[in-house]
Amino acid sequence: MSILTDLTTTDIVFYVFAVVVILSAAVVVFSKNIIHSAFSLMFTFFGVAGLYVLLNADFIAVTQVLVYVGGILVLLLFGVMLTTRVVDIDTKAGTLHAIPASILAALLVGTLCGVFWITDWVTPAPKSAAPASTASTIGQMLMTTYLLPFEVASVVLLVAMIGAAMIARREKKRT
Amino acid sequence: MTIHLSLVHFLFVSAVLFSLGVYAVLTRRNAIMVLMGIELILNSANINFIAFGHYGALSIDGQMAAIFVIILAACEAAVALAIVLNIFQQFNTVNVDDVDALRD
Amino acid sequence: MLQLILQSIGYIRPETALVFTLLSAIVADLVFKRKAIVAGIVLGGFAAVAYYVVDEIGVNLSIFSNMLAVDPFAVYFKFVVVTASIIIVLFSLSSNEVLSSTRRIGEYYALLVAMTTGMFFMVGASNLLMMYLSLELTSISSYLLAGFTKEAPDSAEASLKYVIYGALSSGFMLYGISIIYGLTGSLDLYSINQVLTQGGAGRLALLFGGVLAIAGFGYKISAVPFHFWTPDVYEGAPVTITAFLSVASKAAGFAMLMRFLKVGFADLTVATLPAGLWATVKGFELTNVLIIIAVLTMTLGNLVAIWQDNVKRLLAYSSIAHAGYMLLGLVVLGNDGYAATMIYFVVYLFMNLGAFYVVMLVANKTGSEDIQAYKGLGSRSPLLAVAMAIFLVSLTGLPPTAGFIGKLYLFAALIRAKLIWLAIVGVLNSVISLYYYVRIFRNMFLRDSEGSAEPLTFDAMSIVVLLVLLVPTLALGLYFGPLVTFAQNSVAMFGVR
Amino acid sequence: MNQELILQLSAAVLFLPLASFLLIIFFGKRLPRQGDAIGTSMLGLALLASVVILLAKLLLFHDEVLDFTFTWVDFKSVAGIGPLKIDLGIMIDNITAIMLVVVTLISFLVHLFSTAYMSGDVRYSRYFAYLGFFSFSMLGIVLTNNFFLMYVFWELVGISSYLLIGHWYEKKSAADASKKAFIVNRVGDVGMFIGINILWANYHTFTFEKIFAAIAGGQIPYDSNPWLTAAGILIFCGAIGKSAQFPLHVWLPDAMEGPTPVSALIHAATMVAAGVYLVARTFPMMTADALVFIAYVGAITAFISATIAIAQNDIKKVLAYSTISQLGYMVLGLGVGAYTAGFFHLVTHAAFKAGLFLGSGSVIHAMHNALHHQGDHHTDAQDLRNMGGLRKKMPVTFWAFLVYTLAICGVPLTSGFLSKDEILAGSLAFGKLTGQTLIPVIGFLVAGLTAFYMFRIVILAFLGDHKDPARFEHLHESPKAMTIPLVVLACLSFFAFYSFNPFGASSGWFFHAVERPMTAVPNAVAAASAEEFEGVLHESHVTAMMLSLSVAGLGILLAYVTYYWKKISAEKVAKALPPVHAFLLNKWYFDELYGATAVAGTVGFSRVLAWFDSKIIDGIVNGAGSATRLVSFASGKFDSIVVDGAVNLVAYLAGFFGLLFRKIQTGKVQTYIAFVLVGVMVFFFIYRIV
Amino acid sequence: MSFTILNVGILTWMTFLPIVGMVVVLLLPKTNKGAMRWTALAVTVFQVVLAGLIYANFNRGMTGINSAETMQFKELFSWIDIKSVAWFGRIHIDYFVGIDGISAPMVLLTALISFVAVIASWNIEKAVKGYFALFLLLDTGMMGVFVALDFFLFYVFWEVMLLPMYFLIGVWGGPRREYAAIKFFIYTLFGSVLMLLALLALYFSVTVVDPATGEKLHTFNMLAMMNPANFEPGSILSGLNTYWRYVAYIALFIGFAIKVPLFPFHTWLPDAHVEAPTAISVILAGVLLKMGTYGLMRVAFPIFPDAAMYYLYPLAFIGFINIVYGALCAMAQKDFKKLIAYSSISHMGIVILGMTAMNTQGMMGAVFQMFNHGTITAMLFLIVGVIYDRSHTRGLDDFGGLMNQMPKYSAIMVIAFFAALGLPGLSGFISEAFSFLGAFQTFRWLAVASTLGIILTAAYMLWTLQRVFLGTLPDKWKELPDINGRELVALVPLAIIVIILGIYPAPMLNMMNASANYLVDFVRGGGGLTLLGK
Repeated sequence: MSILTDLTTTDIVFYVFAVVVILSAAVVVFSKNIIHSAFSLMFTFFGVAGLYVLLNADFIAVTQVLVYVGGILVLLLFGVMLTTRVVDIDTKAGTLHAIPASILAALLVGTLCGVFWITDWVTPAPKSAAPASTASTIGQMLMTTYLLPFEVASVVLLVAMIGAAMIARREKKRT
Repeated sequence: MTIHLSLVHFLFVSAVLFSLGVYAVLTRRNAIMVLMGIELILNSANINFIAFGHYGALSIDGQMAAIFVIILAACEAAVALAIVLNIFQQFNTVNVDDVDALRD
Repeated sequence: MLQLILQSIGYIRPETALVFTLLSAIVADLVFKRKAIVAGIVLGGFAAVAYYVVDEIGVNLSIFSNMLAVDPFAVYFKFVVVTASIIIVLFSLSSNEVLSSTRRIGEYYALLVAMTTGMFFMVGASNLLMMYLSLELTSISSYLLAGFTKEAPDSAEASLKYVIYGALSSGFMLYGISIIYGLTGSLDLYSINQVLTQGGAGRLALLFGGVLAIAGFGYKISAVPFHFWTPDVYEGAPVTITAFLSVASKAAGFAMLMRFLKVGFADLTVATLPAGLWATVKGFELTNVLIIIAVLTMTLGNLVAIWQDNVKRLLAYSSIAHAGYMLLGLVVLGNDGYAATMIYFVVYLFMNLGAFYVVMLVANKTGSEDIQAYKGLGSRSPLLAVAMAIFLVSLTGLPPTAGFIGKLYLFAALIRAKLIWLAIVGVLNSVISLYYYVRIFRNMFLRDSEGSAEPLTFDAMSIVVLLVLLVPTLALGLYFGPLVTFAQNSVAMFGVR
Repeated sequence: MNQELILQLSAAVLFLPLASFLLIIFFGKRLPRQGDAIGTSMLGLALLASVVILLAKLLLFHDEVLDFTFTWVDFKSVAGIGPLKIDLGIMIDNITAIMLVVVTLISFLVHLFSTAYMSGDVRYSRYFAYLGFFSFSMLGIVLTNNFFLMYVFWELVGISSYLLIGHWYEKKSAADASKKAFIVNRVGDVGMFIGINILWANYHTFTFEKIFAAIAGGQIPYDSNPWLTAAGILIFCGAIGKSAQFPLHVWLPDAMEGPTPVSALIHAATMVAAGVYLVARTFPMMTADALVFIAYVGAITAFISATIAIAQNDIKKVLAYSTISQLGYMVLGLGVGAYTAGFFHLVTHAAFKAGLFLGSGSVIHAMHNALHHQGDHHTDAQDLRNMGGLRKKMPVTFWAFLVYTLAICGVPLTSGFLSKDEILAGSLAFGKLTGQTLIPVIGFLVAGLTAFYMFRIVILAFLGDHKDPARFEHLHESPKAMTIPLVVLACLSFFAFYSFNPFGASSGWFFHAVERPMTAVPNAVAAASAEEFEGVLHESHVTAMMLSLSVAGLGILLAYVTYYWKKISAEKVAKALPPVHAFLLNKWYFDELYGATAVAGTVGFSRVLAWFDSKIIDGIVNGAGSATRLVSFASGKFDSIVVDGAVNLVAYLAGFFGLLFRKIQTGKVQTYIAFVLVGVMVFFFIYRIV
Repeated sequence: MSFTILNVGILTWMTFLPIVGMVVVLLLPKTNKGAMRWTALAVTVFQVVLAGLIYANFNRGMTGINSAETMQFKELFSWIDIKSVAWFGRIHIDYFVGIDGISAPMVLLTALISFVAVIASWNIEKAVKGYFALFLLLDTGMMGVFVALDFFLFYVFWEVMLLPMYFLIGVWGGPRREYAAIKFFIYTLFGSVLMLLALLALYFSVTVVDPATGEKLHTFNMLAMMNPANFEPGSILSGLNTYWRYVAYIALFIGFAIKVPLFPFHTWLPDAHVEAPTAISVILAGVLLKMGTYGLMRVAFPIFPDAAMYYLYPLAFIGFINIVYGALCAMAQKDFKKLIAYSSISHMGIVILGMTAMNTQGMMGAVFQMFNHGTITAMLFLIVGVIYDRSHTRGLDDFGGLMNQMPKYSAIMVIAFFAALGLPGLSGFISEAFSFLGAFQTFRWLAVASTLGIILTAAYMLWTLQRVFLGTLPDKWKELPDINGRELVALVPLAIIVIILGIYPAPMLNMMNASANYLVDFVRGGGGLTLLGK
């Protein structure tokens, strides 16, 4: 118990978020029902956003919530609905070759953890006093150092927009 | 590893998330579930970026990278979903393993 | 800062021109009924781009805070990419597949331009984030283009596989980048190199991050075992896009990988090696991984190609094998090898596009990409058959075609670096490759047509395009001096000797 | 008459028959009488010239060697050797001059004989062309002064023999016999070729004189006397083949498939004697061991063939074996060191054996005509058992034949007596000198056997009654063109031509002209010197004569007892000793032995190899073997690809691994991703292991 | 010395005239088959005339081999010159052709055989344009290989032959032509890629000083490669008797051995020969096989004298196997053409045996045997072609008694057969004899063992002769016409050459004498006199 008593609030918050992230992600991955998965994914995103906050990345956290939950997740849900026939609700999408995949995934997580553990990361003392907000720094960076990626990202967005529309729209039957 | 919060804690979470994402991609038949798996992978990468940025006292680069990753994730999701919808129109299914006409 | 940015903007004229072309294409698509106008605009745009690329010859700069390098190396690959793009537009003008989807043709050209834009950034990117971004731009465009003929189930399937596979691969790569970032504290290749040269990174994590990053590159260049999407997507996608993917996107992927390796991992402080070879940073074991990948890639590509009956798919495997050959130039870890790969790319550009063009023309006329459709082609259309034969001979690497010169330089680089057993594997592979190329010869010349034996005729435009590809394939085999000089001059990357 | 002229004349002798060959082969069909007159007259001219040469040589240049040499190939200066060239040329010494006459004479007579014997043959003109070609080649052997040309002409007589034996090539037996003759000869020739190789490798010249001079000068091949012996024996291998010595004698009896005049010319008088001539030529380089070897080969040959001859019923076969036997004598003679006697026997034998063959030809011709007249195509015209009593119908032939027979049996007053006696005396001397007593024993035994089987022929063919009276009526003496040669040869079978002393040739011109040459080999390995030999020979001369006369007489007596008076039934003897009879009748089973070993072995081995080549070698490299078929079950396509397009080991492995690699291209994207993941993990862990 | 027509060297004319002919053939209208044939004939006749000029003007005293000064009819000008860029060295490739006593006989042979092959191709009716175009391209490749003195050029010509040959067998061949063609193609390519690697290794090891600029540069010049002083110290092939030198030699060896073909790389040959049309069999046996042995003499031996001497015995042993194995396999064949094909394997073994003797007689015997085998085997294949054209079968057991039915044909055949079995008086004998005489001095027992081949050759040749020409004529062949004028035009010149050279070989031997002597001295001196002297 002495270990537990050492826990700071930050630690506890981390563990809570970590558990939320992992559990909800597990639900996403393992759930038989695709709707459950989709909603569980929301918790994952929230959890990850929480972790960001812990890491003093408040702007990213907000962006995460906005884009992922507000955008991507909604998109995914639309996708689920559009591709699910009303009569024969095939939301219980099955799984494939789970055993080899489990072995692979286990091996992967083991390897990753091992590597992370062994590696001697260069970690100077964590910044105790973080700046109140990273938003302005990020804003500045976007207009200076990261100007080019920023512009490229805009092209990517444009392309994705045009392309998605092109692929997804229903064509009139050719005469 | 101490129980106290450190870089490795975050990395572990990221590793687990990454593996779960990979697992989803590998096993789920529904294409949309596969896409969810990919989102998990991207999220795990983002956790890395930000954690490294924070603990390494490196720079804001990590956070910048995370922003762009989020943007691209959105683009990718949009395009991928469009393609899945098209598949649904053509094949009447979104099961990835049913779409295997092109093979050796 | 502003000064720097303004100065930098001056050096992205080709990319700016591309984006401008992209926008013009979209607008033109909305405005004009005749879709050929869009093609014309795109062609004009590419011409302008080519002009600006020419303008960049001799520049050796890093711009946008080391995001992008404008150096001879990038310019060389920009030439390859823009040439391929122009040729693909010409292909598209006579492709039945593209022309039949009239309503989306504007988007088609727009996406083509977007993809080219992505590749232009890829060849110059010297920042991991920039690499990832440009890779994604290229990839997203190509997912969409692969599914362009979306009513065709094959095409739809190809795009689905491509997007899932691509997204996962780029996810892997991103994760790898994140680890490298964690180790070196930077996304900038120059800084990464600095850190690594000082030996300040965990070896194991670096290896893992490197392998994951290579998975991303490997996916782009179709290297085994990251190649799996290639045959399926190549087969399903419209032939113009297949050709484009096999040449331009591969070129861009290679350029990026080459820069990643040399700028990021070459220890240029070591001076004991012969000129032109460089040492790698301490603890970097990816050379051997690359050797394995190269051997696997060419061998698997060649062996499986033997079994293919669909010529497009056969060429897909052949292009995998060629990626393996080109990787041989990389593993030399020397300017020789880099120059050889670069020479190979120009050669490969003409011969591979040529082969795909013939496939397209045959498919246009016969509606089939099956090898059976080539029976009796020698008598039905001697020009086409002879052209195809020359392209295939060149792909095999026999003199006096350009393909021989490409292989010659690759093997020369290997021999010079004393990687002799690797060279032997390489040449044996080119023997194997003869098997499946010969199957096409055989059907064209040794067999009689099973169905119609009508002569096939083609319009002047097709023949001109064919000759545009054929002449360099032969000429570069006999007179390759300028190409070699150009490639050797272009090995120089910004910031490294 | 100077040397130049003699040499030019000898060149004319050499090329006249060649001219005959070329004229007849190209224009034969268009020439009158298909060119036989050309051939015969050319040989007549050659004969005249030869006689002139012989006389000139013996009278004017008795002890000189005439030589003409030219450079054929010049290798220029060669490192380690210096100037190197191949000189070819001709030389005329006494044995050459004698041989020229023998060859042209017999050849001329055979030409003459053939105009009658072969008349009406489908390939009449070609026959004469080949005769000309043979004469040319044979004269080449006689005239050459070096091993290279010797080998060249050696092969050329072989090929003309091949062509003539196979003259009636529609008959399978003839075609087979010609092939056998050539191949068996080639075996011997290869030995000779190797021998020549040894000499060339050591002396860098082919010329006899130079080689002998070098050996005499102490240059031994590879500085080792056994190599010198080996060289001698290998050169002698050529003689084994050509002179039908054991163990390569099997071709000669079969060669009787050729027209009978050919048998007379080639397979009795000249070509087969070439081996003896070769030994005589190379005598100076023969070591004692080599000579013993030669003597034994000769003795064994003589004995084996004599025994076989007893049991044969085909007249030509008997004569063939008798030829082999006599050749064995000659070789034996040379081997024991009775150089002059051996060569003398060659000359005398040429006359009477040619006569015997032509005589038998005459008989066969008559028999054949009679049978033809009767419309009988089944009875064998050559079988002794079908003959008898021919004396009455063919007196000229009979008397000539009898003279030859007496000569071959060594009855006094004949040439055969002179030569054979000398050989036997030599063998006796040899036995005394070396203790090799088996050689003289065989020599005398064979003399008895010879007398027995030769008189068997005479009795069965010419004496007694004819088996078929009807046929007997149709038998006629042969025409003049055939009988004249018989008479000429019969005359030549008397002693007077060679020596005026009917009981010893040693005082005649022949023995004066042909003397045993000085040996060139080192003393340590040389045979007994000529002087030493002569000494012993002189002692044994009378003994030998007595012995030989008695065994010959015994043989003749036995023949009369058995076949004329029929006191002993040959059939009963044969039945009493069935294995012996069968053994002899079947020629000691040599053909069967070679058939079962060398021929079947080679052919069988070649089949095995061919199978090996197409299945295993090709299979290993091609993968077209059983493994391929196994895999092709797995995929029907494999076979079509392998068979259609792409075959070899690479193809096989390529196909196999290609198939394997193909399997992972399942079309399911998630499988692909799994492989990617596996790839990443493997690439990572590969360095944990290595 | 040089010799030019219209300022273009005679060897360039020889080599590229067929290309001109090819263009003419391609431009002719499809229906005008006669003009195509005559064009091809004109080209080859012109080649023969040029060959005559070469023969007449050839200086028989000049050695050639490794010195440019004593190469004859040489032409040298820069083909590709890539200036030095940064850390990349200058790349210089010459168009360098010339002949010496080793290559001159081969050039004459190629001209002659090409001419004969055109005559033999006269009755080709299928896709005539393609046939003659490819044929002429092949002609260029063959000629080029024999005249090239720059390794790069040599290699280009070497490879240029592959594709025409593939099509000539594959399109105009027999029933299993596709199989045979691909087999030929793959085998030869396999060999040549190994050669390519050796070529590159040599390139990077050899430097010469450019007389114009004084800079050191790598070179593909074969003659420069023969000078050990030109090998850069520390380069991969520098030194003598090193591991990599042996590897490079073996790589070259395999490349050439496949062409010869040497056991166990020979299995492409029977198939290719059997399936190829007559004229192509003639080319294949008459010229292409010579390239293997020529390559060994021209490239492998003088550039790697140390390795050549080191592997002399194994190579000779392979020659021995070829002789005996080829002869035995030939004996078992039932197909006329296959038999001739295996006999080629046997006869090429003699070439190997002769050249490995490494003495004058052997080397000259080998070169002469190459020439003679070219003419004799060409005759044999033509003979098979004649009978196949008439009867459409090649089964040895299907025939018999043709001697009476086709007397003129049989006469030619007798000459060819006897020449093949090494009958004195015909050219084959002299070269075989010289080869053996040479070989015996170097490898006593091997030469003795190889003489077995002489017997076997006689056996299978005579057996074949008997089966086809002797005996009785089957009824079905009673109508076979005798050889016609066109076929005689192809065969008679060869027969005359075989006879003349058989009696008086000096005209040919004198051509090669100086070079052969020099080559032998060079290889012995360069490599392992000590090795062999034991």
